[in-house]
Amino acid sequence: MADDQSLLEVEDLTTTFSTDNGTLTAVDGVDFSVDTGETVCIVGESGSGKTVATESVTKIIKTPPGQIEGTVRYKGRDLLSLPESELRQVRGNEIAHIFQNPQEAMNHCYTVGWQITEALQIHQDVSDDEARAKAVDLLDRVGIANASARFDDYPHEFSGGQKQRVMIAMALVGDPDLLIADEPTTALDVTVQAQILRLLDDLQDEFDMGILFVTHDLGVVAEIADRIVVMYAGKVMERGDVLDIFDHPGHPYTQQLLECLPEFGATGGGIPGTLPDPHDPPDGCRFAPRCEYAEEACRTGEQPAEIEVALDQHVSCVHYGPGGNPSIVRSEGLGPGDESGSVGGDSEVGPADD
Amino acid sequence: MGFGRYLSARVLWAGVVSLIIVTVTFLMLAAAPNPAVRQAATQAALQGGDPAAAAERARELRGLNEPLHVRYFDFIQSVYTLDWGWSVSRSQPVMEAVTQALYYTAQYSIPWTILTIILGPLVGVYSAANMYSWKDHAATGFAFFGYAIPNFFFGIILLLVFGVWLEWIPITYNTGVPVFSVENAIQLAIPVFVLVTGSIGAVMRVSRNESAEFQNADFMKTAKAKGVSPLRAYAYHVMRPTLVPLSTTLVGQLLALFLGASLLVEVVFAIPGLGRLTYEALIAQDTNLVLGTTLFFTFVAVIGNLIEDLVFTVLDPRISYDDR
Amino acid sequence: MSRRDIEDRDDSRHVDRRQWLSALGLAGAVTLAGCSGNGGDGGDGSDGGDGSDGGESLTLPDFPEFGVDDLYGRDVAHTLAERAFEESEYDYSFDGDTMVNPDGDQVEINIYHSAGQETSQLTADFIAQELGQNLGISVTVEAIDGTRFNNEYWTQPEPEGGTDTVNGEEVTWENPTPQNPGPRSVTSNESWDMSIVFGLNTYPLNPLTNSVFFDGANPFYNPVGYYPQFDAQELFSQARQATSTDELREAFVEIFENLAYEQPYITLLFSDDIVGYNPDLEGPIENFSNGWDLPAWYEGESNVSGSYDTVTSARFTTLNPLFNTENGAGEAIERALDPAYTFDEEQEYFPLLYDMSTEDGEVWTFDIRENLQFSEPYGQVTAEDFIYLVQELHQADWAPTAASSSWDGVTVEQTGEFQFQATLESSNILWPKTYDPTLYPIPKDLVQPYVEEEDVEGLQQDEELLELQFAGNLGPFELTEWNRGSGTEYVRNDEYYLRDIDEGPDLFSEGPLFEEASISVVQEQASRLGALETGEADSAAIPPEQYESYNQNDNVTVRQVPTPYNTILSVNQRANGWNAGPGNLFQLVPFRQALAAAISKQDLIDGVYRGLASPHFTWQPRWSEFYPVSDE
Amino acid sequence: MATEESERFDQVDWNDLSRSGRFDLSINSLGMLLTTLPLALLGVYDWQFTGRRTPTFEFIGLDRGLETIDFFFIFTLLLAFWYLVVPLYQNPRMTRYYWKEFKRNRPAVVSLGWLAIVFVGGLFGPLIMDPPQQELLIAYQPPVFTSVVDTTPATCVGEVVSGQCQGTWQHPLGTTQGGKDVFTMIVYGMTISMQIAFITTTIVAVIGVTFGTLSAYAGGWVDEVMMRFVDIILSFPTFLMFLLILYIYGGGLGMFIVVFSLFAWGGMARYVRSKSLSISEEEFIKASRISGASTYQVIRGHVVPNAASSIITNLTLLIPGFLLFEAQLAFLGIGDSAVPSWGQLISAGRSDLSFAPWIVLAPGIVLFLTILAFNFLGDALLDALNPEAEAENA
Repeated sequence: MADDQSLLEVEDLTTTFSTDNGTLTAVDGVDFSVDTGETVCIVGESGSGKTVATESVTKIIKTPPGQIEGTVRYKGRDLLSLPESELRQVRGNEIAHIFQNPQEAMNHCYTVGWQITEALQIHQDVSDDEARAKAVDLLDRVGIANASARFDDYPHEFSGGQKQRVMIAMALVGDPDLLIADEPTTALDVTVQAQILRLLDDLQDEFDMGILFVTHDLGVVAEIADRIVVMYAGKVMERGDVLDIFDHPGHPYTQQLLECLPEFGATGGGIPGTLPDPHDPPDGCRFAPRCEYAEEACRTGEQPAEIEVALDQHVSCVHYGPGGNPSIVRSEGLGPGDESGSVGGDSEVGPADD
Repeated sequence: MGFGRYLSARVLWAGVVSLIIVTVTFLMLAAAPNPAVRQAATQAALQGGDPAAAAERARELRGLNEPLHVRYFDFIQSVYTLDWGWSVSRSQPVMEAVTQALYYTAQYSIPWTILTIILGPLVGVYSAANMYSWKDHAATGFAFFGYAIPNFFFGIILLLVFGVWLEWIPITYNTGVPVFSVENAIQLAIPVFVLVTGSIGAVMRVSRNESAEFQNADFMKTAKAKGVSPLRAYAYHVMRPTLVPLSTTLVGQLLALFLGASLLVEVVFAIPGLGRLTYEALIAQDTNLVLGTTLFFTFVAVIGNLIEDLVFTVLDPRISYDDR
Repeated sequence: MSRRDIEDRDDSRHVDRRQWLSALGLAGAVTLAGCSGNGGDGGDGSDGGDGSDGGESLTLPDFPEFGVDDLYGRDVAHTLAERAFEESEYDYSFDGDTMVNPDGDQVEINIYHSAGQETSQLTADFIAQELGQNLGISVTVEAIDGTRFNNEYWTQPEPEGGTDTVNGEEVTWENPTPQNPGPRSVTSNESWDMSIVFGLNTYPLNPLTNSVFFDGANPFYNPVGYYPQFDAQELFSQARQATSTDELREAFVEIFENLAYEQPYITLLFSDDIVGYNPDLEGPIENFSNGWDLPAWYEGESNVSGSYDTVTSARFTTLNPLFNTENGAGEAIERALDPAYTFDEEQEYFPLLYDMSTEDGEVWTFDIRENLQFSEPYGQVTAEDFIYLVQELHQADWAPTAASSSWDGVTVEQTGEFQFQATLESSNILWPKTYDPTLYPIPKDLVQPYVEEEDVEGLQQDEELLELQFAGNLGPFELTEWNRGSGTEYVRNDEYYLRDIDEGPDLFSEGPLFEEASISVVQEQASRLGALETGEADSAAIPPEQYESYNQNDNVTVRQVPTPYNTILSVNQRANGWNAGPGNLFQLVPFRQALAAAISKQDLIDGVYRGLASPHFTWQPRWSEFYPVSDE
Repeated sequence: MATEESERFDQVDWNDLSRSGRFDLSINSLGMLLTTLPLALLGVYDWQFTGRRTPTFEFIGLDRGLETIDFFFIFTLLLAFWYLVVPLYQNPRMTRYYWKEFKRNRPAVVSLGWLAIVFVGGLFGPLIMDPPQQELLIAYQPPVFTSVVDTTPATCVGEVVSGQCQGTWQHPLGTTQGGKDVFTMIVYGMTISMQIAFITTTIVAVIGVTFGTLSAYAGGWVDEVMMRFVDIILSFPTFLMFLLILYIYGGGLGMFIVVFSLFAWGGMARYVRSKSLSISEEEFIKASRISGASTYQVIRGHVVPNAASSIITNLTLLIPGFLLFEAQLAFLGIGDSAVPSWGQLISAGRSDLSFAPWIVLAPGIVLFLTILAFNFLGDALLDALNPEAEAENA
């Protein structure tokens, strides 16, 4: 799937925030890429830095207190070094965002029509009528019935699922090439969730977009992802093809994440322990304090470098590195993965309806 | 329920409220002794007549011997026919006294209101946009200063400094200068400044806190992701929702200040406006004028509240007319 | 009618006869008659009694000067108070330094002062302190608004009248007044003990007027319920018989000695008016008649230029000359409409509109100038206008004009086109000095419609009267605007009749010497003083504590003008006074003397008035020619 | 993250607190009762047995009388102690949390310090300092370290250096036109300010909370009528009404407090009502209703505690308004000039501003600082009790 030139290439992305209690590193040297037409999922627990990572791409987090370093190459341009005014041309026009909570993400004082056409009118020289026509068309496409009448309704007059559809319309109005969707379905009812996912899938084909999808729900991942990036405490633990990783999760963290899925025989306990303090991350592997295979080597130095354990599957774990013994991890970790690997792999239905 | 019905319901209610307030005022004044009666008694005594009989005559003349409800209905009738009687302490019709005073009050309260309404939210949003920077602290400090310093205290000190020491402004208010003239602007500058510092603080604080909430709202992120420039984002996405909660407090606060602070400022700066008119009417026990000014302020307050309600309803699309 | 071009003072309130009409007591000082001679006060005030050591041996002189020298202090006060205790049927006594009532509790009474008036509050605090120290009385100081005090504590809107035994005689209150509603048992709405809210006029120019206060037990004005123990009625009627000033003076010595002895009100002091002027202003004098010759005043050079601007603290209620009772408004009226006569700096009668003459003090002839013109269409001022005014308005029952009481019992008749005569019920050689026979000229044709309808409200609300549009050439200035909130503005009256008269200063022929004039109402004292200092105003009153600093200020010339308005401590001798126990000690002469002896007049004057006042012992200021101690 | 936790702190602790108050007489109510009893007895004694002007404590030789207003003041202090201070002590965890949130706001900490000074000064100052005495001879003394032309004071207490009267420590803030010590008057003014602050807020809180919760729980047309009544109260041109009432019926401090409180509770009632409505929608209230708790118990146990923090904040922001109003009325000469409030001092000294500015400036600045402090404090409480806005942008 990977082309020579990815649509979006993120390298060594580091985002820090200065706070009263010192510097907080939310994203720490992350690499990933998204190709046209491809869906990449960033997964991880709450607070693992996935949202910050995606919002760093177009610099929509507040700077200061935030500070972003690294390279974000979009169609060959380094977004992070672009001046703000040019960056604004990219936002909404070429790269669009959808946020987690459609209720909050829309301004309650304006009609949905106004909010959809806003991006269009900023970026393109269109008349009110044209903008309206396009917005109504989009509303129709995302499945809002009686779109031309509802154009003038206010957000509070829509249901939650409808709002998210409106948000999608709002994102698509500028014909973006990359859609960044930050947990767009989390706040929604499961049946609605499935509809939205299907809608996104359809639209991706239609608009030929890359989608960077953030979620903590592996069921969703299984349903839509082409590739996934597993993040933990600001670091990438593992990334690669969704099937590969579901079949052979390399990193202990990935393994434990997958174990939480009912299909993998989850016991409901979740991963023991909590996320490390982002102000003062542990030495060595971030996951070491919670990792059952952690050794002395895991607790010193930096996060281990990524190792390509299989084709296009990168893992950041001491045990795969030089002098490490992958079998420590694999032997026990593979158990559930092996037995039910096909489930994860075939799954188009996923756990969406549990 | 449509807007029209909502509007008429609100107006009707405003009428009821003003009627109640007017009634309370009437009863309060009815309970107080009428100075005119006393005056008549003294007069009679001076001429060797019978003061008690003269007092009785005076009461009759003013209809004070009528039962309370008769007087009340007469009074209500005159209120709504705008025939507010003769002001004894100023020797002019009450209506004329009120209009005359309003002329002077308007000269400083219109610029004051406009400045407050425009500057308050602007500075508030600006302050919120630069939250915790020195700009924010300076603006907040200014707001608190203006809010906390008693208007009359500030007024007399500024008058001392700019009027007596520096002689930049005249000390006695000159009613003779044209409304739109440099002299008028100079003599009104300090009163307007004092009032604006007093009122802007509250407006600013509300708009700062509210807009702080909105500028961190998800929809601001949405806007940014859409490529909206920061200026446009503040102008459209922050200012607009800030106006909603602001509208609920703004009118009330301005009204409270209108009565309280303006009276003191008028006393300090010797402006013959409504505040002083009211105060002097009370001191002189000029019943008609007291009622007249009370009525006026009541109408202003009721209309202000009405406007507040309407503005709020118009500004916030989430409010439907039958909620309120 | 007023002749004093200053605003009313900030300190205590003064009630003058004219003001009773308004029954508001708010407007402050109103003027009365001129005074013949204010020199001759050389006495140094220390004359005191003999046995001054206190103790039972204390004897009081005929004219006791309480509150100074020997007649001040704890011992004197105690001695006098003990005399009162003996006279009282209740068992009051001293327990050490503390005065106790029959129950053995400390005597506690209250004193009211005018709210918001500094001098008044300071004085009240001082009195409380002195009475505490020298008599062991605990005094609570309370502030009250003047109008409220007048309405609830001082007057009774529906006087009841009644009878009482006074000095063994049955006395009947047949015509009770709000200010003297009846015998002591008739009381005001609220009970009170002591007050310095109101000061009163002492009428130094015409002390006969004092009969309204002290003419027996039931005079016109007696809110405190004072019963004289001397034969006041007899003494006053003797005084009325007098045909010369000397006879008058003699008759009054006894009255004023008695008043000094009995202390119906505890007399404290006369404060001077301190007035600051623009130093370029020529004209102001340090005399009670200050301002009588305003048309001859000028700024800098003696030609017509500039503007004469003054500031005042109180708004004008009305400028209708028929109904005005306020001093400040009187001044505003007189800028545009001369009163009939005035008193010059020698305090001699000076005719403006008419001259007055008499043979016997009973029949007075009024000669009207022949160059007086109303505005069109009212034509020349004639005797007919004045006769009509007196007979149809001042003497009419239906019209409560301000001058009604002045013309009670006076018969007027026209004796020529520009002459009329007035006959008094009894002779009064000081009649002009009462200001009673002064009249504002009002056109007959203007008021006639109202007279025919007996329309009081119409008369009060008439635009022409209110705005003085009829004034013609009768005043130095023409009123151009009366802004109810901010004051009056005038322009020079080029036709002013005074330019063509023979008497008075030469400059009258040019007068007035200002192009314009204005009176601005400024409530804040600080603002008034600021306006004076910066030259925005040409004159303003100065509080005593700032006398020194303005005296040294080059931008201001300060004048000290003596006044006849006193500061007194009124003690409530009615049934609702003295709330400290049974009986009412205030009714006892020795007790009032004790109070007077317990308050140091000099300390009060030095402390509160910065020495700019004189002590007050009887109902006359020292400069009055009727002051009982003359300097032979 | 931290946000959610802290919010839970808030609720859980208040619930614990209220639960103990629901089933038996809590230590707070017991304490309140025990301390109010002697006060009430003293009040009855004062009212019935001592003379109108006899000091209450004459029987133990103390020459200081208690006025009606003092009794109310002490009562409100007891209320504040048992229901504000003691609960903070009883819940150290919560107290620590609030304190941590609060002390991040430095101006607010300074403000609290200033208010503590005013409070302590107002409470104990009059007990240890003699009331300001008029001494006409020492009028217009300048404050310490300053000097004025020696013609200004009647006689100069300090040294006269080249025609300038120097201030002394005897009168650190100078004296008034009556020779009263400005510092002493300011301390006495603290008492007045504290009385106004505590009593009015108590009355406003009691009426507002009762009215608001009753309205919320009654619902239906009762609610409608009650809220319309609040509308009317809020529509009154309040300042004018004060003037009218105080003018017609005369105004002491007590009248001021009563009139003011009676017009000021409208906003509080509205606020409490909406708060009660939203709280009563919450699950735990529904649960306790189902489990048979009476309306009173629900209000007392859940609504009031949950709204308490916001109510306190609201009241804190109301106080400066009261103080300002008092000063304004004093300035107009409508208040009782025998009450030694700051406003009266400013009002009395305003004519002397040009040559004796300390008489106005000293109380003016103290008033300004106090109002400022209440505002800062209110703002900080707002932040401390509602940390969401703060935490999110960190």
